[in-house]
This record gives sequence, C-alpha cells and structure tokens, in this order.
Amino acid sequence: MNEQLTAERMTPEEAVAVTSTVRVRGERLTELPRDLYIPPDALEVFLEAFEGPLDLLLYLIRRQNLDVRDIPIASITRQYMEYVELMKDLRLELAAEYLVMAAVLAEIKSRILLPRPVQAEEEDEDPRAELVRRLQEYERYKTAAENMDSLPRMGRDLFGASACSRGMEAGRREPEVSLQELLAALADVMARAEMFSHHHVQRETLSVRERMSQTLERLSADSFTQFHDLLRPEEGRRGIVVSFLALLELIKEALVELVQSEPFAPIYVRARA
Amino acid sequence: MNDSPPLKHILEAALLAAGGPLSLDHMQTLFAPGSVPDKTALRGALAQLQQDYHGRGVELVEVGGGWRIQVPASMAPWVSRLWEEKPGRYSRALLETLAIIAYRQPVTRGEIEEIRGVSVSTSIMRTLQERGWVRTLGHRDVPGRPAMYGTTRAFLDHFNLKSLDQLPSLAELRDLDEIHPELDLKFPEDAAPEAKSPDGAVIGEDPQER
Amino acid sequence: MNDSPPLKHILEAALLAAGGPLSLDHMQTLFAPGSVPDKTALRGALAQLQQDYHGRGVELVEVGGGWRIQVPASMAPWVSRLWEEKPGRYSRALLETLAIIAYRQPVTRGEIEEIRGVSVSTSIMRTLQERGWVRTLGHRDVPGRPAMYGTTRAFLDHFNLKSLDQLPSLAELRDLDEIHPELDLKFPEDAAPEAKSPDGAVIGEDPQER
Repeated sequence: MNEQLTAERMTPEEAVAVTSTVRVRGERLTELPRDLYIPPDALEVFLEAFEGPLDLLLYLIRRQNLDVRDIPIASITRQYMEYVELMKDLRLELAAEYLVMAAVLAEIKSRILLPRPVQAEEEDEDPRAELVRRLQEYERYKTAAENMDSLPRMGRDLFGASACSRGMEAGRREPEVSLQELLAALADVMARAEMFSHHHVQRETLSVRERMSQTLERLSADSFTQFHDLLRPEEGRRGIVVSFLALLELIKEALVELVQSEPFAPIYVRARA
Repeated sequence: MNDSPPLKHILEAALLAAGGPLSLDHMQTLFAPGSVPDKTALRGALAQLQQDYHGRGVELVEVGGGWRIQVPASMAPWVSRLWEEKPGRYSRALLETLAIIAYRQPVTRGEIEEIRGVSVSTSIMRTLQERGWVRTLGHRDVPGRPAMYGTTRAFLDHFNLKSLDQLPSLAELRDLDEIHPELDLKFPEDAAPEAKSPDGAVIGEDPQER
Repeated sequence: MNDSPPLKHILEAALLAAGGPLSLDHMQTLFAPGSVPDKTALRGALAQLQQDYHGRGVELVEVGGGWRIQVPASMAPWVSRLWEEKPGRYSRALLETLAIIAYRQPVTRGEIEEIRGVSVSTSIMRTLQERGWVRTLGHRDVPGRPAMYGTTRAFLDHFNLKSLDQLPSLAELRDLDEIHPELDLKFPEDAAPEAKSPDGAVIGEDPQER
C-alpha cells in the first residue's frame, strides 16, 4: 500500500516517517521551528500535504491528542505561525487563507489574554467558539471524504460486467400515427385539391373502394376467375352488392375485363394485363 | 489464497469485466505467481462455465481471440431494443399520401400526385410499403403500366379499424374541423407552401422526409 | 411468445448487454406491447437473479441509475490485473469538495470554500463535472448569482450507492461548552451527554446553521 502513496494522499504523520536532509533554497535548514519534527527533504511534500489552514490547525491539535473544543490557543498559535513562516521560506504557494487564519488566531489570543469582568464572563461567548465550530465543520467533511474514499467504487474495487452483444443492432422503432393525424392530413389535401385542381374528390363509398382492392388482388392477368367466385353469399345481400359495385367500378376504370363465351355461360373475370 | 474463489468464478468475473474475448495466456496473467492455473485447468473451468450457462441469458464461446461471454442470438428480440432510437415522425407528405391511398384505392402514384399537387417521392412509397400499410394491387393498363396501390390488413389493424368503412366519409371529413376543432384545419391559403409554386408547377418533395 | 425464455434470463442478457445500470422503466421498454411485465414481476425476477449469483463471479445490485450486474470487490485481486494501468487516486482536495457537495447540496462554491477554509480550484470543479458526478442545479438568488451544485445519478452509480441516504452519516457537531460538564460526570446514567447542551436541550444538527 505504501508505495502507492502520493503526495496528495500522504498524511502529515506519514510524511514524518520519512527521513533525509532538508534543504531550503539550496542551503541546509539549520533552525527548525520548535515542535516541528520534520523529515528533511520531505518537508516540502509535508507542507504541501495540508489542505489549508483548517487542516493544518487540526493537525496541530490532533498531534497533541487534544479535543478540538479545548484548544490551547497560545501554543497552537505559536506553532501555526512557525509553519507559516516555514512555508514562506520555502516559497510554497502560500494561500492568503493561511495569513487570514494567523490574524484570526492572534485576535482570539488577545481576547483571551484581556481580563474580563467576572459578571460578563457568562454572557460572553468563548472567543474560540467560532474557530472551534469551523474546525469541527471542516473535520466532519474531511472524515466524510475519507469515508467516501473507502467506499467500494467502480474501476477500483468493482467492475462493470458486460457481455458481447454484437449483431444486435438497434432496431428502428417505427413512428406512430394516430387516425386523427391521418384524417387531418387528408382534410388538408382535400382542401387544397378542391381549390387548386380540376380533380374532384367525390363522396365515395369506402367499402366499394376496399372491395375493389380486394377483388383486384384476387384476380390475375394470366388466368380467369369465375365471376361468382368473387361473390361471397355468406356476406349477405349488402356484401354481394358491394362486390358487384366494386366490379362495375373496376370495369369502368378499365382495370378488369369480363369474358363470356355465350349467353348464360359462366362469366369470367381477369385483370387487364 | 486458501479461500480463493473457484477458478470458474474468477474466470467468469474476468470475462465479464473484460467485456470481450480473453485468451488462455491472458487469463493466466491474472493470477499471482505460484498460483497460476495451467491451461488444462483453465479449459476445465471454462467447460464448467459453459455448462452453467446452458439455457441462460448468456453463453460462453470460443472465438478467434480466445473465450468470450456473449448474449445468445435468441435474446435479440429483447436486447436489440436496448439501443432502439426514439420513434421518429412521419412527414406530412407521407400522411397525405397514405390518406389518399386509403380513400382512393386502387390508385396510382400519378393520381396521388394529381390530387396532392406535388410529386410523391419514391422514398415515401417505399416507407409505406416497408411499414406494411400499402401494397401494390396490380398495374393499370395504360402506357407505362403504373402500379396501383391499396391499403393492407395491417393498415386496418394499426388504426384499429374493422374495415375501411369505419373511416369517416369524405363529406364527414369536411366537417372534421367542427368535430375536432383542435385539429385546426387550415384553409388552402395557409396550407403547406410546397403545394403552391406561382406557376402551379409540381414541386418535388424534400428527399429527406420520410 | 409462448416459448419466450424466463424473464430473469432476458433481464440477465439485457443487463450484461447494456454493461451498465438499467432502470425498471427501461427494462419494460424491451418487451413487445402486450407482453410487458409489471414492476413486481421485474423485481421478482431480479431477486431470483440476485440469488442465482450468490457466491459467483458477479453480483446484481441496485444503484442510483437502476440495476446493475457487476464484478464484486472480492474478485478485484484477479480482475484488476486485466488492465495495466491502475485506476487513478483522487486528491484530498477533490474528495473533500465532492463530500461537501454530496452532503450539503445544493451548495455554492463559496460555501464549499468557507467550509474547507481554502479556495476550490476551477480544475477540481471541472473534473467533477466532466466525470458526470456533479452538476449545476441552478443559481442562488444572491448577488453574483452563484451556481449551486449537487451530485448526479452517475455519482451514486460510481460509488455503488442506491441513494444519498446510503452515504456514511456525518459526524455530529458538538458544542464548545460540553467539554466542561463532561469533566464532572460521575455516573453512567449521566453519560451520553453529547446530544445535550448544559441546559438539557437536545442540540439539533441543523444543516442550514451557519
């Protein structure tokens, strides 16, 4: 596990475990801040490992096994300033936030040092309260981030499972059409046809049209079909009339021809080739 | 590694995580030195897996590149819908053509064009036939022998009609705007401008429209 | 569809062909109209699959985006060797930012910076959005109209979570004054003071407090 550690993941404690010689701007660093036991060389990595002033403060407090709510402001402030000075010396990109925090600490320290009237003590909020709240708030998300990092996650602990499905390309789904759409389209075209063309769309009996289609389909150009085969008695009188009208319409439109060899002989029908 | 899972389950996991074929050599690289199964063992485990998958939603096959877990062809009816595109829409031209065929069948393409005032693209006729709503009934016995079109049983089924009779008559259609004011039927002046070129010439359809 | 395969095998095929989570709604679209299983049936078949996979090289889990077949962590020692490259680690800055967004959403960049005490780099926000884990939910109606961020379904999927509820709970904030009463504790009955302020009131964890 250790060799996988990167600077960003290295905790200060882990950084402390490494040792060699520390150099600042090419010169040996002779004077280290008090309480700052820094592994030489790892110093820069160590300082960069902090995610900001709150993180640094938390480290200083935790290192002494103290409760966040019981910060010894004086000593923590001193230690904090030493780190900040060191960061300046190392010319680490020192975020302005570190300096803002230094000011906050100095302010708290001064308020604690100032003597306060005994009566006022109960009403006055502990000057550390706001800082403690922020530290706690930060720490809970810092912990949440660590917890989140330990959740099993895809690509590291878990892997997607997939099977080859080549050859099962997407079928295209056919568009849906409602009857209303169809009728609206026809109404449109009719309106246009009436205005613009000589063509007259007449009132039609659709059953005749339909039967014309059916009849045509049954007929072939190569052979004759008996006329009475086109009529289906089981459809009743109306059905026969419709079939007959369809046939007449087909004859009128010269789509079929009739053949009868002699009067009363069977009538044959065939499609016009 | 005493409680290492069965070899076939390790191979199952690896094949599914890989999502593609793994050779026996590649499979061997997954194991820590000292616990690499030989190829006979691998083949044995793969044969077991193959048996486990019998009749399931996946199958294990040997392909050129090694062994692969794949979805059997029998699952295609469901699986292919995974990537189905959202249904598109038919163009106005197609709907008008379909409506004319339904009401005027048997009808030739020329007659449809005459009614619509614009040409009917081949792609529209092909789409309607591919969809199974329109078929060729025969050919009219005039020069050029144009095909005559009519609607099909599938057309009736789609629109939930028992017969064409159930379509409103043209006369009723004229009052459609009263029956369904929401359809907002247009007067010719407002109608699709494609139908009107200044000289009344037939304007071709947009080849893109379906 | 009389000889349609068992539902669980169809789902197995679809989930493995998809290679990612499928919602119940999406599963239903795989079936032909008239033979769409209801969600109870789907859940039943998924439960059976889950059982079938018990102790195998794969598992079926429910995550934010739906149901997914995945290779369990127990197989990682072998399966992770499939790829030369190890998965990248996330920086603490990224993880902390992500944690704050996950637990505090909707949250602005300014609020994240306030909690962390440092500025949040633009590249972190961009990385989180490019991975599809974080998205803009809207803009806070204050000067500058800063964007509010929240996590996505892809975030849940990546971290193997069904919903945000499944995230480990946040540590409680404790009051500064508690530390002093604690020193006086003598009996266990008085223990568990964490939740109490000196006057006995329960200190709620108000996420909005600040």
